[in-house]
Amino acid sequence: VNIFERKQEAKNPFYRVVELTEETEDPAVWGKNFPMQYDGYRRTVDQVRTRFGGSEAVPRTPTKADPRAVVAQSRLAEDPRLKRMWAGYAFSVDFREERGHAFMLQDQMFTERQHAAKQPGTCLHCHASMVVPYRRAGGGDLVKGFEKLNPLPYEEARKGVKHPVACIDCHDPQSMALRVTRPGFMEGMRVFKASQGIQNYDVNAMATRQEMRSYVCGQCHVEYYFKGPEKRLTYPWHLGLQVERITAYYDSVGHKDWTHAETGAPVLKAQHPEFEMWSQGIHARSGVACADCHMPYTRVGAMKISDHHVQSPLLNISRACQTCHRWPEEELKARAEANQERVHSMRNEAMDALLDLLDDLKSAKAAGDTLKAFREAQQFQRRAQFYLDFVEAENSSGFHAPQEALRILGQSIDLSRRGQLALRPMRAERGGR
Amino acid sequence: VNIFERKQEAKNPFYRVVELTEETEDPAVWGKNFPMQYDGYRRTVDQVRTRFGGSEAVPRTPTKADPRAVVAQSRLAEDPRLKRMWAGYAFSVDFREERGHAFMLQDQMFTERQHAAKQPGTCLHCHASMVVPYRRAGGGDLVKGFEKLNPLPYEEARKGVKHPVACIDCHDPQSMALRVTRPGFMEGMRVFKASQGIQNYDVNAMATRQEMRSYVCGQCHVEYYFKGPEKRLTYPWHLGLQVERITAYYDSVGHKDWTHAETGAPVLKAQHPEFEMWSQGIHARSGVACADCHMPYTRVGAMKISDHHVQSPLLNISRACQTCHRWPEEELKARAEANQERVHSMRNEAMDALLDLLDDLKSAKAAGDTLKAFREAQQFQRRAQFYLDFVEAENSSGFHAPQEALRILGQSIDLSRRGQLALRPMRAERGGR
Amino acid sequence: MSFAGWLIGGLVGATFGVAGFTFFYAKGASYLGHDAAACANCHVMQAQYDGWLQGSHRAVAACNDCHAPHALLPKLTVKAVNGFRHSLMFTTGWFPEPIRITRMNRGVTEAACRHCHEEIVEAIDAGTSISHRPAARAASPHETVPSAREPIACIRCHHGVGHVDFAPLGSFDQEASRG
Ligand code: HEC
Ligand code: HEC
Ligand code: HEC
Ligand code: HEC
Ligand code: HEC
Ligand code: HEC
Ligand code: HEC
Ligand code: HEC
Ligand code: HEC
Ligand code: HEC
Ligand code: HEC
Ligand code: HEC
Ligand code: HEC
Ligand code: HEC
Ligand SMILES: [Ca+2]
Ligand SMILES: [Ca+2]
Repeated sequence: VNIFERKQEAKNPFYRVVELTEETEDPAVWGKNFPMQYDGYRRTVDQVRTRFGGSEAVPRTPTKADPRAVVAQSRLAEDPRLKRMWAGYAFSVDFREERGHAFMLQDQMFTERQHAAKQPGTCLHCHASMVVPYRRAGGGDLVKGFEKLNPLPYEEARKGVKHPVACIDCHDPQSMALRVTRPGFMEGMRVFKASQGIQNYDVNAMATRQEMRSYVCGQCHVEYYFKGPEKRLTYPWHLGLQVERITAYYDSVGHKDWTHAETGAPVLKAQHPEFEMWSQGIHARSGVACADCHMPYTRVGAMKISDHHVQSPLLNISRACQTCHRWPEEELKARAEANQERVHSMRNEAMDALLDLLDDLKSAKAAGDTLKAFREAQQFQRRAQFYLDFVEAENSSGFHAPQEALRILGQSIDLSRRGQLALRPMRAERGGR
Repeated sequence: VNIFERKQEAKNPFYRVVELTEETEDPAVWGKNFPMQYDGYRRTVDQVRTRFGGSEAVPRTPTKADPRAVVAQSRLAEDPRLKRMWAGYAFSVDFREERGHAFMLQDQMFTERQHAAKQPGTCLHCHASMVVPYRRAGGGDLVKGFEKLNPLPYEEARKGVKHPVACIDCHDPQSMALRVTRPGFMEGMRVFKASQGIQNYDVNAMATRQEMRSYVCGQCHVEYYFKGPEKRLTYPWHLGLQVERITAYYDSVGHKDWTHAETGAPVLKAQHPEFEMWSQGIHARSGVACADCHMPYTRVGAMKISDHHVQSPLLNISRACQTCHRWPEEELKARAEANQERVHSMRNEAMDALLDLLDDLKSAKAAGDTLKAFREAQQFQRRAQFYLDFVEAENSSGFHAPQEALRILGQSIDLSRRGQLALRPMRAERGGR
Repeated sequence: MSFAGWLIGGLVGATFGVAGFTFFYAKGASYLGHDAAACANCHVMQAQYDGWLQGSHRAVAACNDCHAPHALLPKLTVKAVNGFRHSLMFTTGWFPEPIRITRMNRGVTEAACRHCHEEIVEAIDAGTSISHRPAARAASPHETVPSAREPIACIRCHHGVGHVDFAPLGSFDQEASRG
């Protein structure tokens, strides 16, 4: 416990070896000034599995089309029911457990979803370091560049994109202050705050530091869709962040992601709504930010820095949880997993209910049932499926907001069953036997 | 729970004005030694309503049959759907919001359920000070007295019962240590612990002090039934405390509380499973006892005592919650109510689903549907209804274990809907149109 | 504790922070004990006193190291305010329970943390100092850079350091003995 030695080592934590500018894209260069953060950042290549998260390193023989020697386990293999839920959509072809940031660009480039459908430049918004490419394309203007790249074919837009998310995407090169650099989130927050009566919200100017510790993540860990022929990346928060509000928004603009291959229903795909789910939980309500758990402070010599090895907090419980919760590591792990198990088992029941509805819709189609009841049942499928997917696609397996996740799944079950009932009149309603 | 306050409390001076023995039944006498606790105890006559709890004082004109000038609001009036859920059972006649301990004896004596059905002496176990009456009836033996009074008609058993729960029911008159005096709980804990591999569990000898701070309440705030012609009070914990285990136990002994008047299903009534629900929550897991929230330590002059005004903690947030949670009162209230609202709204959906099933069963009965499907649907009703009632009858509106309550309600919805589906074959299954 | 006691503490803390620490650290036991005891004179401070005894800082910081500013003048003012407030409330008994730290004093403790831990936490406040702003704005004409962001509160994560804190942040008391 000698605080003096520490103080000596600690003199001026920032050795400004190189000058960082808005053109400095390569994290290795930033790493010269901030070697400890850079070391952590590079460790996002690690693959370790937890009960419900992390990821498993699955070796594969590289091909010309897909040079990856290691991928994450296939979620479709783990639960084939997903293929039926997504029948007719690219996700039914290839969907894997997500892994560390280091892989984001290659995993997007080589997912078979790229062949199953033609993907737009918009995809890059969340899978690469885009500050420099957007600015370049927009002649210095980030948003203009964003609008320029969105409609391009993925392959074309990708030219000149070099890195996965990098320092420059979250930090101001001069002050190192956190900043939001993603147009999708800036606009998403603007429409969301407007729905709460706050006009012209500017996240970079108005957010507190603690909020920024979540907002930098909210740039990408959110539900989204591509709007119109411009393929503009849009976060559906115009009416609010809860699943009901998001569904209401999609209905209001008549959006569907695809037509379900088995039933012909106009369905929606939910994608990683971590930010939305977190916002409904007790931790968000208590002011706990994404970075508090996923980038906890860690001591390196006489200094304390944010662990840039972004990963499952359950792989780092002592730092991620124990400063706030004085329970033993094992107990904290057990608590998190208990929450996840409750959600996971209800998620399985909701999945069964949905598949029962798909069966009924198919056999009703075969029997050529009355249009009215059939349309009704398709609408039930649309909602039941989106609600279930909202929890399924949320990567904390419910931990971010267990009560909200269970509430949503309860609704999903009710919707699937009511869809079935719409196709099964009581004998009385059918008129005698 | 704050150990230090306990230590202080132990230092409290203690004036033995009167000698207390196992015959001292009257709390007023105990009050001579412990005036502060006695004052709190007497305040349980207060009636204040909270968003979901407390109770409302409803004036009425006393009659010879029911001399009460004030009662609590009727839950049947608040939600008439309850009458259909309980069709054919005494609860459909009179069911009110529960209120303070001071009323327990009179509310039991004068509820119309007494006329709707002939009630046994067993009822008294949880509505009066029974240590002296049981001992007297058993010739000094508590359990013998319990067995003697159970089968008697209520009116007869009630002779010689003078007070609502009193000091002697929770305290040893010599040491003032907490103690369990209810045979129902002693036996309930014995079978429950046995299911966990702990044989001959003796609650008074083996429970820790912190556990006793919940067990004294668990003597009464639990699910129960009357076993056999001896009307022995039994807590259905033989397979565990979770709703699935309790249902499994009832099925294994083929128990039903009554036959549903609308559908003829052999159904069950859940009653105030506060102890069971609490045991599934994060607070119980964290070692938080009933008394920590419902009888928080309170400063009287220079002393800290347990507030014997047992009531809704939301009427006493600073002492009940803020010792552990550093949030403002308003925020804590909002958090508790947010949990309760989620549960309450899902409870309403589960109630609608159940009533839909009742409708289908009725019309199927009318249409004279095949026995097999009908029997199946009745079984679905039995479970769906008990699960719903388990949350409905639990008096914290889900606060004691929000995730568990939501999980149970999700199941209940699924069960009700599947009951309906059992009665509604798809056209295919029916064979053409 | 005596006015002289506060004076020494204050002076030391004010003039040379580091040496100030050695001072506490060396004679810790006696000095700390004295200060703490003074506060614990009031039974209503007992819980916090006991909590401090079990806390991680018992050996390195006493009440006033966290609850009195580390500069002489403000320190005396705060002591005056608190001294008055406490004795008044103590004698009248008019105070809310459980006792909760006031905004002003929370600010005092927060500053105390930084005073002793300046170096180790310097890194985590990167990007929060005003000095960086203008440069930053100039360099990026196209986005507005965060206005100086408030530093992050230590006790949001470490609020058990001064006083062992029971649930929700502590392991609960498993007394085996009953009665
Ligand atoms: C209170 C702590 C906490 C906060 C705050 C938090 N998370 Fe999490 N997060 C977790 C835990 C615990 C898991 C589950 C990890 C597991 O199952 O291994 C998780 C899982 C995840 C996963 C999946 C990780 C994996 O291993 O597969 C992602 C992605 C994620 N969180 C992103 C976020 C984002 C974005 C935010 C803020 C909007 C956030 N988290 C806020 C604790 C937290
Ligand atoms: C530029 C977009 C972007 C930003 C900003 C971003 N993420 Fe991610 N994150 C991703 C992508 C894409 C993946 C999946 C990578 C893959 O599977 O190849 C991912 C994966 C993760 C994982 C899963 C790791 C695992 O082992 O499964 C966690 C946890 C996570 N992110 C948390 C965060 C947190 C916390 C922040 C903010 C501090 C954040 N992310 C910011 C895009 C982003
Ligand atoms: C709004 C941000 C965002 C956009 C836009 C986005 N992604 Fe992602 N992507 C993520 C995040 C966050 C993850 C990690 C969490 C997860 O896997 O659910 C991810 C994970 C992935 C993964 C790895 C897991 C998996 O699904 O197999 C692939 C592949 C992927 N995205 C491909 C794409 C493609 C193709 C597009 C364009 C059609 C796209 N992404 C658009 C944010 C985004
Ligand atoms: C996905 C977002 C993200 C990326 C990418 C990122 N950081 Fe950070 N960084 C954060 C967050 C969040 C903090 C905490 C800031 C705060 O508390 O205000 C942080 C803090 C820092 C700090 C301040 C000291 C500390 O550790 O808390 C430095 C220096 C830093 N990062 C350097 C880097 C470097 C160098 C890179 C690239 C190798 C990088 N960051 C990449 C999110 C990111
Ligand atoms: C910065 C503080 C902080 C961090 C970090 C944090 N928590 Fe929490 N946690 C809280 C607060 C505050 C609550 C709400 C209860 C309360 O007010 O005490 C809470 C509640 C909980 C609950 C009970 C609510 C529920 O959903 O069951 C669990 C379990 C929990 N946290 C687990 C974790 C785990 C696991 C981690 C690490 C991955 C973690 N927490 C990280 C502050 C934190
Ligand atoms: C962590 C705090 C906490 C613990 C522990 C706790 N309760 Fe509660 N209890 C509450 C709250 C909050 C409510 C809701 C009160 C309201 O809605 O007004 C409640 C409601 C109740 C009610 C209904 C009260 C009313 O006003 O109608 C009863 C009865 C009850 N609890 C009994 C128990 C029993 C028995 C235990 C232990 C087995 C227990 N409680 C443990 C906090 C707690
Ligand atoms: C001898 C049985 C018995 C014991 C022991 C008992 N209760 Fe009760 N409790 C009752 C009954 C019966 C009622 C309802 C009285 C009525 O409505 O007339 C009740 C009512 C309550 C209420 C509702 C008050 C309101 O305003 O709605 C709370 C809260 C409560 N009890 C908590 C507790 C706690 C905490 C303990 C243990 C410290 C406890 N009870 C011990 C039988 C008991
Ligand atoms: C195992 C303990 C126990 C037994 C046995 C018991 N009660 Fe209760 N009773 C309670 C508790 C606890 C409450 C308060 C919680 C509630 O109302 O749900 C209560 C509340 C009541 C109330 C007030 C609320 C209402 O339902 O209107 C009445 C009346 C009542 N009981 C009558 C009876 C009758 C009649 C019997 C016998 C058939 C009986 N009780 C047997 C524990 C018990
Ligand atoms: C429903 C149960 C119950 C009843 C009835 C009851 N008490 Fe208590 N009493 C408790 C609990 C629980 C404690 C806390 C004991 C502990 O912490 O170990 C307690 C503690 C006490 C204490 C110890 C000092 C303190 O306040 O913590 C005294 C003295 C006491 N009660 C007196 C009485 C008197 C006198 C009556 C009757 C007027 C009474 N009790 C009725 C449950 C009860
Ligand atoms: C290492 C720093 C530190 C030391 C030493 C310390 N305290 Fe504190 N004390 C704190 C902090 C921090 C808080 C506020 C906790 C919070 O707001 O979460 C606090 C709060 C308090 C409170 C208000 C009660 C509360 O929980 O808000 C009292 C009273 C108190 N301290 C008295 C004392 C006394 C008496 C001593 C010496 C025996 C002492 N403190 C020593 C840091 C300290
Ligand atoms: C004269 C008796 C007495 C003495 C001596 C005393 N206190 Fe207090 N203290 C109180 C009372 C009474 C309260 C509650 C009043 C309140 O909430 O402000 C209190 C509250 C506090 C609080 C929380 C409320 C606030 O003002 O922030 C702190 C911190 C505190 N004391 C610290 C100390 C320290 C440090 C010492 C020793 C230098 C000390 N006390 C000595 C009686 C005393
Ligand atoms: C009088 C100087 C002093 C003050 C004031 C002080 N500390 Fe410390 N603190 C120390 C010393 C010395 C150590 C032990 C040596 C070390 O680990 O650096 C320490 C250790 C710690 C530790 C590591 C041990 C643990 O408890 O986990 C944390 C965290 C910490 N302090 C936080 C704080 C916070 C937060 C505050 C303000 C509420 C604070 N300190 C106030 C001197 C101080
Ligand atoms: C978001 C949560 C968080 C906040 C805010 C925070 N810390 Fe920490 N702090 C941590 C974690 C986690 C560690 C443990 C790092 C490790 O063990 O590697 C830590 C470690 C420390 C240590 C070193 C403990 C040791 O190992 O010796 C000190 C000292 C400390 N913090 C003081 C502070 C001070 C002073 C502040 C306010 C300026 C502060 N902390 C703010 C989370 C936080
Ligand atoms: C003796 C300590 C204690 C008391 C008293 C207490 N709590 Fe808690 N509470 C906890 C603990 C421990 C957790 C679990 C989270 C953690 O470990 O930090 C928790 C969690 C919570 C949560 C988050 C979990 C959830 O279900 O959403 C809420 C909300 C909460 N408490 C509200 C209350 C309210 C309201 C009261 C008063 C009626 C209360 N608590 C009384 C210790 C306590
Ligand atoms: Ca993963
Ligand atoms: Ca009540």
